[in-house]
Amino acid sequence: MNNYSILLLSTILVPLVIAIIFLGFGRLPKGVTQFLATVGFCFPALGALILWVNFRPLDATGYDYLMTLPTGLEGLGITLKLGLNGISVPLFFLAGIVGLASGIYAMQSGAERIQQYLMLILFMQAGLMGVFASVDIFFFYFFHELALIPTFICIGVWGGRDRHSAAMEMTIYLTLGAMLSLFGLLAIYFQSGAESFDIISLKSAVLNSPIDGGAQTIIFGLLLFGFGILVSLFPFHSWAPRGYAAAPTSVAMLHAGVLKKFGLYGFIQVALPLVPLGANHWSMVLAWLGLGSVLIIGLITIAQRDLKEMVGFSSVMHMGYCFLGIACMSVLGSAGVIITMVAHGLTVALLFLLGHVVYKRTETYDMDNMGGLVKHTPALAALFSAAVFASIGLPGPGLLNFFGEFTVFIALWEFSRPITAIAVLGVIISAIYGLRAIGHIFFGSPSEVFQKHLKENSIKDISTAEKIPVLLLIITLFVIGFFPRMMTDDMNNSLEDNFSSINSELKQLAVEEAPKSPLEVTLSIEPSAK
Amino acid sequence: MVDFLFYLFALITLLGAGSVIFSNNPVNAAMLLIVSFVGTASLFIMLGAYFLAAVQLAVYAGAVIVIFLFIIMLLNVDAAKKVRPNYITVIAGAIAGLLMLLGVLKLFKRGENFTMATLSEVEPVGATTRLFGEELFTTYMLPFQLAGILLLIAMLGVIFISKRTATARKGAA
Amino acid sequence: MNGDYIDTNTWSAILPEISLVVLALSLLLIDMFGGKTGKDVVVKVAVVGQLVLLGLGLTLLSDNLGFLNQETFSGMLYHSDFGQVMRLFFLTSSILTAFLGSIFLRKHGLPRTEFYAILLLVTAAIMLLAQSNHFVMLFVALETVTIGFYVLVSYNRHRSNGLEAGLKYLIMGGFSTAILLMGIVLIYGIASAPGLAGVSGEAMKFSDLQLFLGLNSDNLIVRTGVLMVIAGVAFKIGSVPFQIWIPDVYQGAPTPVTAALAVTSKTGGFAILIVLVTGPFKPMAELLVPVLSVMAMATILFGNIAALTQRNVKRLMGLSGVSHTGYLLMGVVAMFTIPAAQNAVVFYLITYLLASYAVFGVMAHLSNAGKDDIQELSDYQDLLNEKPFLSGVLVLGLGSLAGIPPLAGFIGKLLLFYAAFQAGLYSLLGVAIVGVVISIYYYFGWIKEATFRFWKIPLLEGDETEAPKEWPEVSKLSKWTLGGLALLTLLLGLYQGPLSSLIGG
Amino acid sequence: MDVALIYKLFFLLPLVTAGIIACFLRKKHTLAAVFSVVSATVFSGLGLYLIFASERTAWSVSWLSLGGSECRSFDLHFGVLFNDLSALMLLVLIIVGLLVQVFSLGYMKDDPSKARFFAGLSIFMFSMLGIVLADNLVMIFIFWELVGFSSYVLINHYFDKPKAVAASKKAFIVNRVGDFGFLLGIVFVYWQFGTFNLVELEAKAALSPGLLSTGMGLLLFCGVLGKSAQMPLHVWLPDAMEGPTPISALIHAATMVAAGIYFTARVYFLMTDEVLNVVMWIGTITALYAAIVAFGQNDIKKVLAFSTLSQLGYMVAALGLGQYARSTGHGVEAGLATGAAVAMFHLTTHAFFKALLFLNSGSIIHACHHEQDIYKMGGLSGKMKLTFVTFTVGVLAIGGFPFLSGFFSKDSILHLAHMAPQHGGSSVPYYILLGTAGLTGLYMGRLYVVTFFGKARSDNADHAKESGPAMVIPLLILAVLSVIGGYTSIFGHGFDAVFHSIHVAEGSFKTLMIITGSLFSVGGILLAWIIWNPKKDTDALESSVPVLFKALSKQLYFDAVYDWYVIKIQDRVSLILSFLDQLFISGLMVRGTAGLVGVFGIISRSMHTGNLGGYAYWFAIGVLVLGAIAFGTFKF
Amino acid sequence: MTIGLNEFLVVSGILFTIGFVGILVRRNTLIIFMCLEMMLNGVNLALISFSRYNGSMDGNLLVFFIITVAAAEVAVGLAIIVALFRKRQTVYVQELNALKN
Repeated sequence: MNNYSILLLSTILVPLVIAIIFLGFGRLPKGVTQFLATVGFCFPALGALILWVNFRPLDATGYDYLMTLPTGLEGLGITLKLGLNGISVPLFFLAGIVGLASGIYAMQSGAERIQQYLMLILFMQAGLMGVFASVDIFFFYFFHELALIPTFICIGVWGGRDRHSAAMEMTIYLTLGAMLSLFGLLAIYFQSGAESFDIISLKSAVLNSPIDGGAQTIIFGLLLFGFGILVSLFPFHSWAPRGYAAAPTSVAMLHAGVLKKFGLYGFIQVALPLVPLGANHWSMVLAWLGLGSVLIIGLITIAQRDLKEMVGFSSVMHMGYCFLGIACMSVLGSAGVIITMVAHGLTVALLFLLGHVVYKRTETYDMDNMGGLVKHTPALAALFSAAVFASIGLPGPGLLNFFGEFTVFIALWEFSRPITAIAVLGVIISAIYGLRAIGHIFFGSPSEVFQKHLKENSIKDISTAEKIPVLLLIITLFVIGFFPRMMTDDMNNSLEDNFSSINSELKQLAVEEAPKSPLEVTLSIEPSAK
Repeated sequence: MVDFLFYLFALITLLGAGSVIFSNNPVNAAMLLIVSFVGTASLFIMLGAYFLAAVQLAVYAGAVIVIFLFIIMLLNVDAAKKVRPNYITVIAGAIAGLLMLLGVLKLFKRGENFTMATLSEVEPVGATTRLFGEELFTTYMLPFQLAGILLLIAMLGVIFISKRTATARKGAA
Repeated sequence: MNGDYIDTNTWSAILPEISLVVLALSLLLIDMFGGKTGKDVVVKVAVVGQLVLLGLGLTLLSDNLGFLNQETFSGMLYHSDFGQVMRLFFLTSSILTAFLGSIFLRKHGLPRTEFYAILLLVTAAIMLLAQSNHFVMLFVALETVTIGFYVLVSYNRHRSNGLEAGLKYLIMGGFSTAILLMGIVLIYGIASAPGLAGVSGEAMKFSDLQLFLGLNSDNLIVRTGVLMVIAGVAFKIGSVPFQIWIPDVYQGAPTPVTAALAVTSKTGGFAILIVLVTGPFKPMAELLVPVLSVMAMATILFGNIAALTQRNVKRLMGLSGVSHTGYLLMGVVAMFTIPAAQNAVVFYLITYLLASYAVFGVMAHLSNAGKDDIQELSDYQDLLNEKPFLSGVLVLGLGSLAGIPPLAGFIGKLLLFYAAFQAGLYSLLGVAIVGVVISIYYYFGWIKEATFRFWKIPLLEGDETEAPKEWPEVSKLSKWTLGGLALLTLLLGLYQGPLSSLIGG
Repeated sequence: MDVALIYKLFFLLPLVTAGIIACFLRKKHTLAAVFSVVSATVFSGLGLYLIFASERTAWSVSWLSLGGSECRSFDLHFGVLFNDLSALMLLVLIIVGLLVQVFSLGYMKDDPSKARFFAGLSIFMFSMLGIVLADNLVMIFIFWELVGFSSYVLINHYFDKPKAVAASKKAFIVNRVGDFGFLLGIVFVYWQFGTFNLVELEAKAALSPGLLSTGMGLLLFCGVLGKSAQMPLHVWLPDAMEGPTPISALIHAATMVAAGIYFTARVYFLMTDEVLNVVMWIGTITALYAAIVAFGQNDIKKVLAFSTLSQLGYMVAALGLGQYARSTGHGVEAGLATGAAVAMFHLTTHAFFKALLFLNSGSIIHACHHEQDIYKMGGLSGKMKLTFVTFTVGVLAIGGFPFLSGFFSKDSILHLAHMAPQHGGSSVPYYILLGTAGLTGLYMGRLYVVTFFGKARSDNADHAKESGPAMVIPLLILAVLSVIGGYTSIFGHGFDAVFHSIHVAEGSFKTLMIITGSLFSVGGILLAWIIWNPKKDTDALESSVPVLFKALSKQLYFDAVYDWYVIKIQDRVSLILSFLDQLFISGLMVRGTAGLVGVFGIISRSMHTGNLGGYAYWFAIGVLVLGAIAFGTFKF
Repeated sequence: MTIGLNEFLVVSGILFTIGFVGILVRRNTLIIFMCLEMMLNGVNLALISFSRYNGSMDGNLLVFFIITVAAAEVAVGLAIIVALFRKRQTVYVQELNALKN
């Protein structure tokens, strides 16, 4: 526990404390609010950056900055144990940077009761930092909830169209998911027979005596549906587009960009290493559901006319790639998933942000009522197109997205060739709806509704204040895209550690039982070059 | 002889009780209840609980039923008012009662659970008033005191609730 | 009475109860002779006196003057740790009830003295109940509490609703009392029957009963008796199928009494239940575990589903309280296999107390003397605009009841689920998930009513402006008390250190 | 001079240029244009240095590395493989690129958003450079996508023209369709060979040919279908003519569309004979189809576009025909495979004369105030002397007039086709290609005659005058190149690996070719003069056989089919799916469950009747049930 | 001389049952009350017979307490009934259902 650990802790505490200040003290003067909020948003981002730069895992656990704080629950094996490993570092940074962007944007959004709004977003921010910083899987869940509750309230209070029902549906749906995953995590703890909830000891416990197969199947099933709901896996996705369509921009950015990644992160960091046999048993289901997300949701996205809903659906679709990557149960697959998570986090935040910037110009999200906007807002058009091209995985703006998807495809080929073939179709689908969106919004001739709107008020190009968060995200995306190794190397090491144990357990299974799940077969297919 | 007395008292008790639930007129019901209570009291005497029998007569047949009658008069609930018994209710109640009865009979049938001894064979263990009192003031001191508190609460409550106006409030005593 | 009897009855062991009774009597005296001023100081005396007692209880009563883990009054009482915790619990809840009363009674122009006197007496009785070690004691204490509540429920005698509630509670209570007594009789009769293994002279004393029931746990009469007793208790805690009275009585009763019913009376029931299942009924596990499990499932589902369509807040609290009974029952079931589960139940009860009194406090503030004191959810619209403090307290309280982190209720549920996991009650857990998810709907519905309106945007559906209604003044005292409750709810969620000893940390 | 440094500079220069223009020079148009041209010049200088003065090298840095012990490692490098083949392609790129930039100075003089245009050009140069130099498949794919992106941007230049917007979108999506296969192919290659690097791949492929498979080759070729606009993915190229003419010259004639050919040549060792067979047929058919459809076009650029298609068909056919040349001793060991070499040869010459033709058409369009219909032109021969001359050269070159560049390259392709039967191939391609050569002469003649002769058919054409030097000089240079481009010796020995594999036709075949060539080119023009008499104001074909003409002008209804698919199939499917999603998932699954619970809620609500009598029954039932349990009637 | 414990118990059980049924079927609160008392009587009878036959004192004492409690209960109950009658002019349960959904 060194100074960096303190820094790690304070990245969580600073926003939390400031949020509590906002909560406790009545109405603060505007200047103070702005200043405190700025601190609250900048500190985690900078801290995350510093922690990433200095990340040097020394011991065998692969974790750095480990620190442990007591809670009242030691008796139950729950301690607040913080730390970062190669998998969580990039996501931790993602949380920081997206939080900063959405925070900046929230500060300039003229929302009523801005102080309470910022308070809630700061709570989210603290929770998000905590999710990826916590080694203890109980707090991993706890911080997620801490970030989730403000989401509901923000949507309900500051949201847009039919926010009440949307918030309600999202709340209930996600609570179900959260409960299921909580039970899964508890079950892991009890089955593993470890002394505490922190993942390091859980891993070692499982390494010594794996959880028995049947239990693993049940546990992974719980996690699959729990996390699946939280990540809007295909049949459980209906909350996502509605919720995002109703959510205020900053909240949509934070949730779709970062918070949603909780489930996938849980799969990779917790589920795969601890219950590999269960994952093995469910992998085909996972793969087909992921395929459903990619293909069916992709086609549905084409039909969307509402910009926000389109972005929401598209994010569901990209989650599909992640599920496919997880289903592969290989280092490559998981690596691809993490890269995609980071890339998609930045991109979708960007899209929601720019979508709202567009909305401020057009005062509608209906893409049929736009058109020809580029004449008035060339810079906005350029940035928006960049974001869209990034999200459809065009190398260049979306180099990182491309690497992610490509790695997933590579891993997927080993898992199942037909699935790969179908999954790659997503490349075309996303291009179709992406270009459609750009065309409807910026090019062509404005619709008559929009023409009236144009007559009434003059439209300005994207302002500098709006540019700051956008550029923040875009530049991050570019830099990580062009130098991916700065995140992939540490990540790769951690994944290798996880999978060395996983594969040994799977091999064990392969000799013990006759192959019953399709993965057995694909596992036995070694690349013919070897 | 004793058998005859037992069956007699039992018959009185049960008939009284049974006819209570069939009588439409509350006043008759109260009267029949007294009959049933007297029957019970006499069974108490057979069982040698003389003190309790006395209490039973005093408290129930004396106090309680009198209050009942008093209230009935006070409210003069018209006996004429025939409430049509809801047949479904009656049937359901009858079935429930039947099941209960079967249960009770099964429960209390002769068996190894109970002594086969007859009334004369077992000595009445100090159901005498003195022993009763001693027990009450030694072993059962605390419940006894608590019962006092209970009565205090009841008194406070009754006075408070049945006071006519909230304005003219006097002390509870 | 002769001196040699006094020795067996060591009165100092029940000092708190005695002092409560004394306090109650002195209240009556003050009211009698104090004249006009007396009536006003009654409240203060009651609350302050109890606070002093609480202070004492926390300090010198920790080992109950050396009577801890001892039987007193020739086996009528047994002073366990649990009993001590329960004493403090009931004292706290009674203080909070008194506080609510001070708000409510003034609002409705009701006399105070009787309320506080009865409240204190009931508290004393229920404290004894939690420590009773003998069926006679249990019965008398229970009846004292129950009759006290009959009076309190119908305390608002100007309203026919209150009286009707009182009547319903009374008849149902009498019914359940009779059933409970039948159970006691059966147990007593069989336990004192000569010719059976392990019969004892004191067939109603728990410690002896445990031995006896252990020996003939499959005896028909024993089984019936035990289940009848459970039925009697189930009425107190409001578990299916003995929960049906709850909404009506809660709705009719004055708000402070509703709170006391929801917390004090229910906890009293659980206190008995815990004493019984840890004591005499422990050997009956293979009979009770399935029964209680099924009751718990039914209770969770019924409570949540019935609360779903509820618009009247008191009925809503009542039915949601039923669901909480279900969760607690789950913990009780777990206690058969894992004694540590008792800590989870106690902790849950504490969080439930904090959250419920926070919510009821807000309700007491909002209860208006007009319109028969009926509160609908719609009465909470714009609360956040008008009374941000109250709405904050309400949100925290409801959030805790719904079990949302980082509030105490979440930790409470977590501990219960944890215990259930250890006990392997997976089906119960499944039902519990469903219950929690359903409960989110109505709790958030309430929060929605209270908060979501606070930024009116034109395109919101149905924003017709209703007549501005008068909003209550929130006194400093209320601010401190409710604020304290809310804060505790939050802190207990974040850090359980002070209670970690209690919850087996 | 350190090669790695040059490579870095080489990649950075256009990128930085584009960045600077995009960020700082968005408003200062002329400055942007000049800046871009200057940097292009420097770029070309570096390029020429690399091509002629430095030795062929490979250079790479690790880019992304995953896997390792637990699964086969996945190493991606950012690297350069600079051999004769890429040198030749690079030469074409920088020559045409520079000339087009210069030309654009004049052509885009009065364009409102010149800066964006030049930024786009720089981006394109960068991405094309990537394709040319990349040393592994993934990198090729990345830049492959990037050229698609820049072509999207540049086609979209006149974004207030709906057709331009539609065209750019179509181009991008159709290319994506091709890339779908390409991507799969790359993944396939990875799992077969365990590497992306071209050198390692070639070694492994030579070592164990068993790893090659038809599927892999075909998947990779899908990318070529898209990028080089072969049937059936050719539909985007004609529409792409909506972009500015210099773009059509550079991207959609000379370089980008040829990238497919270059790529196939680059990975020729992965192509099995079965694959090459398919390739051959696709090329042949595309060549014929485009040549026929060209007769139905009145838009000068469309005609040129289809001729481009047709020529690309030739190149692809050449690649395919390479399967028969393998056995002739001029195979792999002599450098590039014959088919690939021939295709590259034609690519080079075609780049020159097609760029020339496009730039000519550009100068004509510019002169006629953006009039593109050849039947609104006419009689330009007098007004635009230089353009007329250079255009003539271009027409002759493409027609294969003896001893012009087109002659040699087309000659060698036809020779391959001619030889095919001797190695067990079919002779059909040869005749098709030969016929296509004839058609080429004819439709080019039509274009030539109708555009330059007769009288001006519109006052736009009437007022046309010769363009400025910025436009004319590039024309002249290109004219010269298209004359001498066929003599490989003038390139020096830098490209031996390519050119030595071409055995130019000898003996009787040569004389035959001289005859046919001159016949086709000159005869074509004369025949065109007879058929499409420049005096007439309407197209002869149109007036005589309108049905046929309509079919041709509609490109034999390929577009119609695609539109039908998009509107009738794809959109409807997506609509239906989203409806089902609403109905079943968010409707039945989510709302349904909620509704069900709500129903239970109402039921349980109705149980609280407020009637004590009713409530008592709950107790009764409870007691009886518990009793029954005690009696053992119920078991759990 | 054959009266054993069971006879008494059966009588008490029947008494209890009659009260039980009465509560279920009767609609008059006063009579319901009487039925409650009847059930308690049944319990009392059972207790006394148990303590006689089993020779233990506790039953008798419990009976004493039960009677006390019953009296208090009746007092409170009747008070409530009276007060309620003043408001509603009825003692019939089906008319006392203001509190419901």
